[in-house]
Amino acid sequence: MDKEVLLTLNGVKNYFPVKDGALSKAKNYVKAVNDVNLKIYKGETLGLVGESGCGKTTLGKTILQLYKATDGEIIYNFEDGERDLTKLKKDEMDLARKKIQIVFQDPHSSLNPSFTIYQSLSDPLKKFGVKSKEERRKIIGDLLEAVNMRREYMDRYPHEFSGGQRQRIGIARALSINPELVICDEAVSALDVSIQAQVLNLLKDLKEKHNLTYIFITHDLSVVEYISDRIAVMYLGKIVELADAKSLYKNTLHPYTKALLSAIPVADINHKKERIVLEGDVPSPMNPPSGCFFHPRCKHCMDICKSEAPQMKSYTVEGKEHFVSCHLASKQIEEGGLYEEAGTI
Amino acid sequence: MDKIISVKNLKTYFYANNRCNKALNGVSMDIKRGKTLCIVGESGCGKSVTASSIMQLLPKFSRIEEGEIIYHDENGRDIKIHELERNSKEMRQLRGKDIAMIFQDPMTALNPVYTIGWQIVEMIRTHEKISKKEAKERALKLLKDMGIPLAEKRIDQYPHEFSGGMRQRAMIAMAMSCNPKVLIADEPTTALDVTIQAQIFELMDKLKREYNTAIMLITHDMGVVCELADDVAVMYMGNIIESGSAKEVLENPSHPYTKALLKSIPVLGKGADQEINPIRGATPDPFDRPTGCQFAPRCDYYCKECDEQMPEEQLINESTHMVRCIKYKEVVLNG
Amino acid sequence: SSTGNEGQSEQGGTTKAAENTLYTNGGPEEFFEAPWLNPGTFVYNKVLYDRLIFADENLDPIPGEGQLAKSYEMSEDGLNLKFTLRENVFWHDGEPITPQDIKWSIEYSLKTTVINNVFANTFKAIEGATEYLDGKADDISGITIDGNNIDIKFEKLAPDALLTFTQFAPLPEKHLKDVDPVQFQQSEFFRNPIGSGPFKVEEVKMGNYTTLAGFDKYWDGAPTYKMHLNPSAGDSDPNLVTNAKGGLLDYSYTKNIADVKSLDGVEGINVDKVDVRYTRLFFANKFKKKDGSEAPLADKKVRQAIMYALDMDEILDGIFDGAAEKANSLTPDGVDKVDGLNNYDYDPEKAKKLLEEANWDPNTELDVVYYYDDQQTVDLMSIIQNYLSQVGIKMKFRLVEGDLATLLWSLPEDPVNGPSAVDFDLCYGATAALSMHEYYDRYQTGAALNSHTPGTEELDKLIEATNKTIDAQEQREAFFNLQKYENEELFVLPLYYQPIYVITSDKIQGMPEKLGNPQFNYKWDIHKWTLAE
Amino acid sequence: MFKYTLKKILGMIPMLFIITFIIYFLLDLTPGDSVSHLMDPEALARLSTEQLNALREAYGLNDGFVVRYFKWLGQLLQGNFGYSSTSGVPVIQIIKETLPATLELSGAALLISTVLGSILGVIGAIKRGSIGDNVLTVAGMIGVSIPQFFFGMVAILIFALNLGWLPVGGRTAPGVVNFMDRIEYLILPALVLGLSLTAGVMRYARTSMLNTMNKEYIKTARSKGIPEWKVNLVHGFRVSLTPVIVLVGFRLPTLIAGSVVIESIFQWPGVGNVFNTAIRSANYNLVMVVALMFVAMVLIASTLVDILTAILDPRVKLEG
Amino acid sequence: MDFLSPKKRLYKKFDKIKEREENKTFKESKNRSIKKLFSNKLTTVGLVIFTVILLACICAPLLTKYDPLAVDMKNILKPPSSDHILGTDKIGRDIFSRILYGGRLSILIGFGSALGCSFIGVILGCYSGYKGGILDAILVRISEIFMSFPQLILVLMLVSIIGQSASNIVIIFIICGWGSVFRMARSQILSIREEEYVQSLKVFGLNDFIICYKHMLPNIIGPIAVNITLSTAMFILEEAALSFLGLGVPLEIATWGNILNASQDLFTLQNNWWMWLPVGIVISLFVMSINFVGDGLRDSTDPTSVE
Ligand SMILES: Nc1ncnc2c1ncn2[C@@H]1O[C@H](COP(=O)(O)OP(=O)(O)OP(=O)(O)O)[C@@H](O)[C@H]1O
Ligand SMILES: Nc1ncnc2c1ncn2[C@@H]1O[C@H](COP(=O)(O)OP(=O)(O)OP(=O)(O)O)[C@@H](O)[C@H]1O
Ligand SMILES: [Mg+2]
Ligand SMILES: [Mg+2]
Repeated sequence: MDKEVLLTLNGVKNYFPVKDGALSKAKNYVKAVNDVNLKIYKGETLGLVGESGCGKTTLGKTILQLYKATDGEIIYNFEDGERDLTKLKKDEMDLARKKIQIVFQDPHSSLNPSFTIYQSLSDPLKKFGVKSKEERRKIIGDLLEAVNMRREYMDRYPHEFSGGQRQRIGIARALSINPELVICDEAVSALDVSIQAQVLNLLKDLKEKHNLTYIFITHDLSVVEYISDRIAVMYLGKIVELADAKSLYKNTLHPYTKALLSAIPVADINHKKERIVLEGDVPSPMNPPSGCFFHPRCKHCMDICKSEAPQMKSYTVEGKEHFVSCHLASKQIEEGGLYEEAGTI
Repeated sequence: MDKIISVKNLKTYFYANNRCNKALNGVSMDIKRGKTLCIVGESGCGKSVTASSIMQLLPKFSRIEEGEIIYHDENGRDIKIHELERNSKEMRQLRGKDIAMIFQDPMTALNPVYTIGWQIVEMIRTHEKISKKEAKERALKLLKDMGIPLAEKRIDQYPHEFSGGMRQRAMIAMAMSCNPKVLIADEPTTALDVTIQAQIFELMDKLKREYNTAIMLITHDMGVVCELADDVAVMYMGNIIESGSAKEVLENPSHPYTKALLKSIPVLGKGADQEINPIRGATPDPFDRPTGCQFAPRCDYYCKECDEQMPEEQLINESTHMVRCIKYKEVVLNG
Repeated sequence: SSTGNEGQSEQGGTTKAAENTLYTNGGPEEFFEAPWLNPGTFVYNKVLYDRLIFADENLDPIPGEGQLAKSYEMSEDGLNLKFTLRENVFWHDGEPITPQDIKWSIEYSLKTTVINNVFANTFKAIEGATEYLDGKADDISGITIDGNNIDIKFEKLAPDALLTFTQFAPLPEKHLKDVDPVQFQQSEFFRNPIGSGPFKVEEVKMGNYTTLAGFDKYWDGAPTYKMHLNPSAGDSDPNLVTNAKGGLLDYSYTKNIADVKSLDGVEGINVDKVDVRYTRLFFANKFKKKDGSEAPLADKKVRQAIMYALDMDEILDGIFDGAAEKANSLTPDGVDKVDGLNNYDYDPEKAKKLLEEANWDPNTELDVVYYYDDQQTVDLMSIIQNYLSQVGIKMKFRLVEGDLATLLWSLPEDPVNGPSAVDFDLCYGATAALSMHEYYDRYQTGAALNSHTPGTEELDKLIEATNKTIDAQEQREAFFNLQKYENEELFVLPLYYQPIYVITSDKIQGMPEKLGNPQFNYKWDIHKWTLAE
Repeated sequence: MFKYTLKKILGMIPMLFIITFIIYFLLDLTPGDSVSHLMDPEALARLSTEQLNALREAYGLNDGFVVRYFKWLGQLLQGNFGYSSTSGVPVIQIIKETLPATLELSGAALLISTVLGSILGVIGAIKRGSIGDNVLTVAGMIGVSIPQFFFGMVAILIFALNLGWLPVGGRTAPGVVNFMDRIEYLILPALVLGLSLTAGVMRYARTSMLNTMNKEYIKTARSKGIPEWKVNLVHGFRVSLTPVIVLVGFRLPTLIAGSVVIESIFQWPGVGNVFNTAIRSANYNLVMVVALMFVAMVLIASTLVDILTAILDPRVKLEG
Repeated sequence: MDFLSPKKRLYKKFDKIKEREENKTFKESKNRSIKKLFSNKLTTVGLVIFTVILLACICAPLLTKYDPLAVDMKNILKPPSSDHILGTDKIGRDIFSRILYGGRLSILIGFGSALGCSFIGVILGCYSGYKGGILDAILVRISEIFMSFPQLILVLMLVSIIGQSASNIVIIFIICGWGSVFRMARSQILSIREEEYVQSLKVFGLNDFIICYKHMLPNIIGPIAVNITLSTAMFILEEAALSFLGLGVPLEIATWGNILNASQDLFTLQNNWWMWLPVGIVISLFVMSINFVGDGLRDSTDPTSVE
């Protein structure tokens, strides 16, 4: 592969214990992230889509070490070599923290309501070595300008800003310590359509300017398609399909992705398509179905799907790498010889 | 007569916190029998207030200042909703029986301490004098119709035992229980996942076809409009700035706002190559509204006259396509 | 006694008093107090038990016929006392009262912890009592029974012997003989005691009320009415006034002047003042302090200065409305007190002069303690502090709580030279005396409770003299000498005498003309009273 | 439901255990012991050392703290609550005699405050902003601001002394046997205690009702066309009831504290009075057991509240 | 007072607001909370009463020439006159001066206890709520134990253990009262723990104490302030109740509770009204004013409250 890998996830799992009292023992687990393998290349935007509760946010927070991974490795490629973030000591972690940042969803809770923008942004800078106040003010001013806002705004309180502006401040905060990887967790979902575009375009620009890598988490396929290079589709804590943005749309392999794509209303009056309506609800991540997690809702469900979990396999489709974990896809591919197999991830 | 509800020059103001918020400032529209009217617009533009005004469900500190809301009942009578007292008997008879409503968040819209069945039965027995048993049977049938599996068991469960999609189905079942002529749906799927949203829309489509119910669907998703709407009304800051049949409005957006809106959203399938253009500026403060055209400060076609007053409603080419912009011709030309 | 208050009729409450029932207070809250410690504080103890002999309202034994004793006889030398028991006396359970019950009661009482000091002193003087107490004998050899007669032989003179038997209530051996004397008060018996008096327990609602009914086998005829006792402590009943105004109080007594004032003008309620042996005083600690320093009050001039510095008349006028009398000795005014004692009338100049003579250091702060947690005491302390500061004596005052016996009455190891085993300089307290001896015996060298007065030969001799005779006149003379010494030396600082107020309603008929101390037993013939409707 | 209840009750036990230890420990720290409070200090000072020791021994005061604690606890577990050290009466008997009085008073006060408080609160919420609501709000404020005993004294002054309508205190009198006869004794203390608690309940009920009335499902209910009173009662009040009940449960400690004060003003022969005297006379056993009983009452009340909430609010999970 | 129907009255108000809005004559205050605070009439009244009483107590020496402890046996139980505005008590002390000086201590006890409770409760509650885990579980249990005692019962027991004095009362109140503040602070912190700005600080790896006390604490100050005011009121009442039971501050020290306690007997109650009525009213008024202010504060800091 010519592209440089920035982050590798190997069998990452995150289970949340379900308990009824603080001191009692856990009986059940919410398997929020259930064995995720992923490579993120330097400079790309990886879209992560899936329905509510499928574990997108948890995965993002696990990468950031906000949650301790239950299992698996999260290997980050530092200048001086690769290291597993889950095994870093507290002080070593600071280095990683400088590299990975996050932009949150909710413009209302992403800024401390009782602090000015400067006050909110100044402590992280202080921590990462900017000692003098003037310098911090300058950096924050520059950041605000970088997100198309005025320097003076740094002394205002969050309630004086609109949702879009706050979101931009959130982005500025994420960029304040020059990270390499930014995780955008539903960064535009809470915004009105008219403002969504501002933020999307800003993110695109900043990526170019600062040479960033994005993990773009959303449930809006149109948005993810617009901004991402590659898209990973998650279902119940697992990645079911991962491919180049265009080819995911054109050559959808997984039945879930297909249903998802067809369920999305398209803002084009002339766009006519057949709607695939999935039966039933997303099962609870506390006790996911056996075999392929999707089988109870899948039209093409086969016997094997009920018992055996499909492996994530890599194929080359129209010259692009395309991962999918589905028995049917494997079968079709083998029968049809459409695509060739290229090993696992 | 194909109109079932007509709203003319409706003005609804809010008086909370000692301030006056002119949430609706002259809204006119018609809901047609058996058709779906989609109202789109960004958050806070007054979509929900329009719905609440029609249902007379406005909060205490608000008032319909002007305008009329007329319900054309089956016998050809016109009921002037705006003249009815909020909780008068006539109004209550309309609610639920003739006009039903479902809300955005099915989590909070159902009373948590009563079973689903109880809540549906309550609705039925409010409007029809039938026994509890009959009502319950009807509720059961409705739930089955709405595609709720194991309805016999589910009917005695509490809302929290339902998933989001199920709850919304139950809400719809309740709304449909008295065969209303109009169903007002205020963002019924915003809180739901896309795959569930598809299920709900499928259901609503079916209802429209089977019962000839008129639907007023409030949304802010242009995609939903494209898929479901017969008619569209685009709202901005308390006015409907453009309306007409879906085809008319979406193919030939004639208001700068509609046009900009359509350009600002990524369309699935077009990928990274498409260009999306944000609308300049931000939605104005509702307490500090522009004097004239509400969209003027953000408009590319802005001219001085725009500041004078909100433009009158104009019909394009004698059709049903209405627009409120003095420069709409220019907009259409550029489009 | 109705002055002021425009005679507004106050008849609180709708509760109608039950018919032919005398309402009083001091009823049991958790249990009936045993009658041997405070023989007459609670009305029930006076009416549930008979004593051997009668006292008059001055607590002098009435010669001749007694209560349980048909007759009694004291030998000339005071060492032999003989009772003849009535034949027709019964316990409330219907059993006859026997001389053995009397003997047993005396013996048993000595082993309990709740026995009045006067009783104990008398009983300990009986021949064989020491052996009995030491466990060397099973009974007291000096008490012998002969038919209906009880003979008591004293080993040494018991000056209060007759007084003791006017107050000491024998109890039925049958019901108590198996009770551990240490747990005597806690025994089941005192949940519903069986006595010998004109009234017997009828219904007990602990903490609520208790009713007593006439005992129909009473030797002098059963009373014609019932008694209803409301709970609360003897002389400080917080509900006294409300009850009295509500018509639920026919007989009671109080020391609380505020109560008395509140009752002023209440229709149908009479308040009578009774002088009693109750003296409020400062115990003055004259022992060296624990750190070896001299006690601030060691010099009698300082003590005298304090007496001169207090305008007791004004104080008593102020907070007692004149209801208390200035004291110049432990002994209250009356036949038992010598004339011509120094009154220490208010004279701040003299006080200052005395202090100067005593080289009083104005930085010394007196540590004054008190153990009554009522408002009046605090007020009094504040006033005294105020007066003392005017002559240049600083004082602080504090409430002592907890183990008072240790905190206040611990004896110094060396009863002559100290150092003191307790911390206070002055302790505000009271002495209520059944017998005059109780006032002074405690100041003997090394006597129990004498935590504050170093022993001197002179004082010891003076006290000794009062105990040497049973002759009333001789005793009186000895007390006079003692009082003179006390008045000059001020080994305690007497403050005032507090009378008791007896509250009665118009309902009661047949009360004795002269009221005695309501906290002790005297011949008041309660069983002959009647109640008007 | 049974399992849930059982679990709640079992959960209380370690708590009670710790609390017994704390109380016992605290009492051990009080100056003086039961012997020193048992007797007049002067009489005590006259006792010989042997007598004193015998006395201490008889009360088991000569053992070490831990020994005494476990002895006591052991007895307690065998159902022996010990004896009052001042009177020697079995503690259980004292409680038996006084608890009904306290329960009667607290029960009445609880009833008054809950019923009156909820009704007024709900009226206030429904008529929010009206003159009536404002008057209620101010009255409620005044209600929580007046010291309870001050209120009680003034009530006695007015209703018992000046007007003579009601007795000044006590719970019963000879010849008074049934509850109806006793009720005149109960009225004043129960009203004083109840009213002083009403304000709190009222304010809470009002807030709770307002909260509920802002909920989306109230709008749903209105959209169904049901009459306004039904919306208020069936949908609004029914839901706001749960937090009010929780509050009432949490108010129990206040109620108990209040009854200590009120019982002392009105000579009400209840547990509060017993506690008050017991603590002054260092009556260890009694204080221990009464305090423990109060704590248990609080714990039981909170458990009851939990269970009641579970009944009233189906969202509360019963198992798990 | 007009006799319009409620609806008409409401509409009249609407018209007024609309007119103001159209003429743009409304006053826009910068801080909405403060504006809201003052727009509440009761709060304003409360604030005025509170300030008057508080200032009067603080400036006691300026307002009265009498020493609250000065005994004057010549002037006992004098009814109010020009000499003694509120008369004198049983030992001739000036009641007005006692109320003022007593207020100092009562307020100090109330406020000190409330502040102490809040300090401990907030310090522990914030950290416990933020960190969670075992520490949290243990602290919650401890607070539960403290809170399952009826407060007065615990207070009575503690008073009899450590004795009666003003500072002891404060200590006891703190011991008994921290639990509820702890609970409140903890639940408040819990409610903002998942807010995204907190998460973002965690992402930066900032020190827990900085996140918790510097960034999160200011956001829950509102409810805490409300709590401090309301518990001040509660503690003042509780001190009075303790005094009533004779277990409060030593009787010789003037506090509102003790002054009232000194006139408990019915005689005084019926005959010397000046000994109890003024002080009773002052306590009630002061407590009420604090409650008004606290309530107003609560409404103004609670973003969900409308009107
Ligand atoms: N802190 C937590 N403790 C316990 N369970 C959690 C926690 N956080 C998330 N979960 C559970 O893990 C699952 C995945 O949650 P997650 O927030 O990652 O989903 P998501 O894909 O981000 O959903 P959304 O689109 O709604 O944001 C959900 O079932 C959720 O309930
Ligand atoms: N209960 C209310 N009290 C005061 N103002 C209100 C109330 N409800 C709505 N408004 C105001 O009315 C205006 C229109 O609100 P509305 O709820 O109709 O918007 P919307 O178009 O439904 O937005 P959304 O898409 O967010 O639901 C807004 O300015 C809003 O602030
Ligand atoms: Mg998420
Ligand atoms: Mg809306």
